[in-house]
Amino acid sequence: MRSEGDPQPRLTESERGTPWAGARKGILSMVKILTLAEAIGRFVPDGASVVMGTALECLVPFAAGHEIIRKGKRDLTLIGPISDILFDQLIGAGCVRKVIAAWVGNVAHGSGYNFRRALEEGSPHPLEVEDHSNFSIALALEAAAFGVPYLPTKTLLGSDIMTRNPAFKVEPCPFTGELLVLVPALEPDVALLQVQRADPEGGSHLWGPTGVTGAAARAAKHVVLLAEEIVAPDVIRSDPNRTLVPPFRVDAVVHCPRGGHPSPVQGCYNRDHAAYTEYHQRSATREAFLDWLKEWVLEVGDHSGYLARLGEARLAELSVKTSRLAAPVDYGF
Amino acid sequence: MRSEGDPQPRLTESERGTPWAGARKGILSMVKILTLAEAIGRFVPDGASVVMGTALECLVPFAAGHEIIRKGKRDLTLIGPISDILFDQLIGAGCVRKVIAAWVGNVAHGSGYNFRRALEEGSPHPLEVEDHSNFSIALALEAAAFGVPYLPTKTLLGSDIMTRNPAFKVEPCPFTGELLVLVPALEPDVALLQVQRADPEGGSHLWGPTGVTGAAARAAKHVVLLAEEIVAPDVIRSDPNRTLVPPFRVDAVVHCPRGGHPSPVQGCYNRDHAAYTEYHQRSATREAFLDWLKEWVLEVGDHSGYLARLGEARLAELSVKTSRLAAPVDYGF
Amino acid sequence: MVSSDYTPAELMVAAAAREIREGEVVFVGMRLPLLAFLLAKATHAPRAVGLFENGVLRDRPASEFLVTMSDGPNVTDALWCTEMCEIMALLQRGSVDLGFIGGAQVDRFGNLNTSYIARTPGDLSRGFTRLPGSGGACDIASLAKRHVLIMTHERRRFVPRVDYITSPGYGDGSGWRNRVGLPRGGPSAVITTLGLFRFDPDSQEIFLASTHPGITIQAVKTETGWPLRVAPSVTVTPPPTPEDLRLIRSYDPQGFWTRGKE
Amino acid sequence: MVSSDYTPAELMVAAAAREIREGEVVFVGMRLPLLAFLLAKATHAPRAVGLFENGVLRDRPASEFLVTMSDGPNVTDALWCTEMCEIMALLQRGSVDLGFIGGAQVDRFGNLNTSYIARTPGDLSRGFTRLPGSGGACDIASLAKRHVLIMTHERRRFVPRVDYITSPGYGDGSGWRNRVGLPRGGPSAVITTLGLFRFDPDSQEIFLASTHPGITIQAVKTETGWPLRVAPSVTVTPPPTPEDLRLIRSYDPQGFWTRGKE
Repeated sequence: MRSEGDPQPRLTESERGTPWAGARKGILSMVKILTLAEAIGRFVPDGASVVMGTALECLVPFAAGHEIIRKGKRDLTLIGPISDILFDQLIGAGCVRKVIAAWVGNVAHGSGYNFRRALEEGSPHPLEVEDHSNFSIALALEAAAFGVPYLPTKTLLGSDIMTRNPAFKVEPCPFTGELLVLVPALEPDVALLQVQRADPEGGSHLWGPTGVTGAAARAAKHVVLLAEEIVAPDVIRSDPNRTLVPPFRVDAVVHCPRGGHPSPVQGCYNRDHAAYTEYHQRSATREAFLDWLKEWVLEVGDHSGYLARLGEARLAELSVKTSRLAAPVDYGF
Repeated sequence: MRSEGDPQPRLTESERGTPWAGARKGILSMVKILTLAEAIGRFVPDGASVVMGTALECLVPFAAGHEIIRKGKRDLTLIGPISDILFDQLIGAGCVRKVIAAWVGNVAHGSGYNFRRALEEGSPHPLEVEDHSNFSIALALEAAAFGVPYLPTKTLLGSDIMTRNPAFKVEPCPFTGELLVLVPALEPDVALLQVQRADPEGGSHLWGPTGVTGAAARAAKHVVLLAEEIVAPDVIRSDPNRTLVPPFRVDAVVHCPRGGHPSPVQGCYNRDHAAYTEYHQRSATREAFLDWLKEWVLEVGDHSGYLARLGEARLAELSVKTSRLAAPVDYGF
Repeated sequence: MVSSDYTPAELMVAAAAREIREGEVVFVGMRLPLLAFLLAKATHAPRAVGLFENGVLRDRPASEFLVTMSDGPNVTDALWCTEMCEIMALLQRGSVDLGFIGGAQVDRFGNLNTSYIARTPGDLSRGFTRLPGSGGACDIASLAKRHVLIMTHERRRFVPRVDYITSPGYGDGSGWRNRVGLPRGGPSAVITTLGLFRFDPDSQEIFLASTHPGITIQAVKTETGWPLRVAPSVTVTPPPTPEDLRLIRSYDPQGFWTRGKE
Repeated sequence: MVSSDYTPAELMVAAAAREIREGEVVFVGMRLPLLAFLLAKATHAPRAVGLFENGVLRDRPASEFLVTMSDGPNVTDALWCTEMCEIMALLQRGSVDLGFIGGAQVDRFGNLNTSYIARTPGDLSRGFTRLPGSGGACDIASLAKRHVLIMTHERRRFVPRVDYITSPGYGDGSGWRNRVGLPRGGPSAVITTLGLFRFDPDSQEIFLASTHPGITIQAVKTETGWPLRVAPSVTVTPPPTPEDLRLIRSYDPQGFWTRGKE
């Protein structure tokens, strides 16, 4: 069996509240359900490299990031393409030693102020950064997913992203002589991935733009799924072309409804634009940020406290208002 | 606009029999529907390199292959992983100059007799072969799809597939020093791809095992889709995660129900095992093969003649008997 | 509202839309480029299709206003929804005609900086302001057949040499892209708050092609940090038509991006 | 039917099933390996999962008999259905514990030939019989943590040196795999119609570990084209149990693969 984590079957607290009763009945061979606190505690040790925010502006695992902050994790390396404000929050909370990313900020509003303070002033402490483009970070993860030490590309040539990042090499192609950038593989310790639905054995469906989610899931040593809904394995098996990653590569499944808030999750809820605007305003100074952090991460205690603070009216307002079902697909024979 | 084929909107004969009426109403901006004969005539010139049989044993575009034979195409290069009997038929019919593949034969029964006769005896004429493994042919197509001259891999090392194919290079990794095989990109002139459903503008859904279909569709200069069913574009758009290839990369859509027979198409029809057994027996000698070819390819005239020769009872027997619908997916917001 | 009553952003959207040709595959960003793409689709380029780096391909406007490319309405009715790598593969294999990128700092050869602005020009070692970074901009600038820059025109942003090349233009001029190994492309236009600029085919240096209505050549030169070259016959950028404005405002009804209501 | 009433193929399936350990990720072929996988799942390895190179991952038997891995029943209720490249990526990154391959010709270091059989042994230039080729066999032999060969045992198939290495075993012996750059793996067993073979950990040469019931060591040597090494204490391959046979026959009810009814 693979060495990268093999949780024993167990039923935990979080698994009671799930809509699918089969998980409680012990009829599954390999139940991987953990609470959010258990999953972060087990798979995000201090110093870990963590890939998150893989689907770009949607399905950002904010609940998981906030739990990392509450657990006081330190010296993390964050990996992701653009990370819309989540990386900024973790940097401001002092959890991060290094960022490997193509873009760090607030997509609707520009700057990530904590990211800037860390790099420009070393506040709350200095931050290492390895700059990528979106394509090169995708290739770095794909290389790890494919089990090769690098992948070649023609992006980045002539840019300072390439010249100032010693991780890249430029080599002439042995076939054509043309110059190629070789992007070395990046194997995160853990991928934290928000998905629409998962089963207790690690099967999962994700839809909408996927960004680098597939690559991250296949590249990481450990995979933790944060699912809006826990469903029976037969739901996932009914559409195996939509399965995100082989269940045997998944270490933990967390039932985490609204775990992506304020980012959108297709078919579940929309983007809470106001939350990004509020964060933009309340992170402009260190003091304001600490106040925001206290209110929205530390004081709420856990994800259910966060949802309670948002309030039912706001959550209801964000819920999807239209239903657009995919055309039927028949796997019969 | 891209140079690789840009058919003008046109409505053709084949487009009348389609179940979706919108294609006739001229409400689409870019109708790409052609008859099978038109598509093969236009996109498979003598000497072309053709990738087909990309989903391995299912969705093999036999109807397209038989039309190539009837049109008397010559000097083709066939590209594909295993090609279950289709390549053997084209070789026996004298259409093929070269095969680039990992396996050529009859999956259920072993040898491809025409392939053997061509290589062992030069009958009906000599055949060039470039041996691959399944992984290396997939990587060659992926390299072309990704627009890079090669992709690195650790398969093939030490094998004669590698040592006897001058297309491959072995180089030490510039990062780790480990030996890597560099698989050069292979860009077919045209991909002939059987799919469950397509719309007149080139949108398509394929499900079940896909093999190298995605890579082939993204790698080839031209893409011809052979669809069991023509549907309205909104059917395809209702589930964009399932779309095989961007419509702007598709040159022609052919309404070709049962075009995969005798191979299976998930949700449409099952494998006609008897046809493979019959072919195995009737291709053991050159004479028997020519007799088979006459009966099943030349005399039938076209695909509808082929289906008529199969007969309704046999077609009905092969139809799917069970319905296994994918769990609903909501793209609402 | 008469047609002269438009904002600089609306003029820029109209100018950007004219850069899109019928049937092209366009790598679309958010903000002004998205509006330009929608305007072009609704006017002279109905068959253009738009790619987003998150994995979305569209040929219809979203049914609601978008703040990010991953908002729900951008996914519903998409032509394709896939991994970023497949979108980038199209770019790398040369299937993308045009991309739009914006930036904080540009130089005379169209190199763009969205990463680090030096406190002391040209010397990042003495402190910098950190911007968000490339995202997909470097990939578009490296791999699209051509790309268009959209910029606020200020002297501090138009510098002789950017402090950091996030997205390569023409480097240090003629032959540079080929020399560093880029397979194709380069900027074909820069659209700013003051004018529209193109690149000299020989030197690959930026030059002023048209000034926006009411802007003098001298005003443009004043806001440019090097001796700006000017076309022999500088024209005036055509303003948006009433129909253009009607369409732009239908796509950005709150003026979030075009009327400073962000 | 008593338990001694089994075919050689059924014995081979039972022996192959014992090579699968609980929870392993197995690259499954069709024919005997598929039956072995299903037998292991139903007995000692219920959590094993099976990968097929067409893109399918399963952990349950298909509800009907399969002739090919792409037959409809193999897809319904699969855990994953994807591109071949993603399956091969799992193999390359070291996530696959075990694969099975069959072949026409094997040599003393477990190299396998399924491509070209020379008319004059060792000299392909003087004519050959062409076999179908590698398919995914070379990839499994190159990249799985270990693999098992399944063969008909005849002297013409068991040769000192294969005419063509389709799927690498241990090359010319100790250290070869590492030298040519293979990342891991190698054959852990050869299961033939006559016996079960393993590889010496030092020389990496094949040796006879057990003979099938009723087969003598001499009979095995006679059908082997080099001086075969034999374990100090050769055992007898355990025959399939009645339960094994019941299960095998439920998976291959017509005896298509196990009772010569093809």
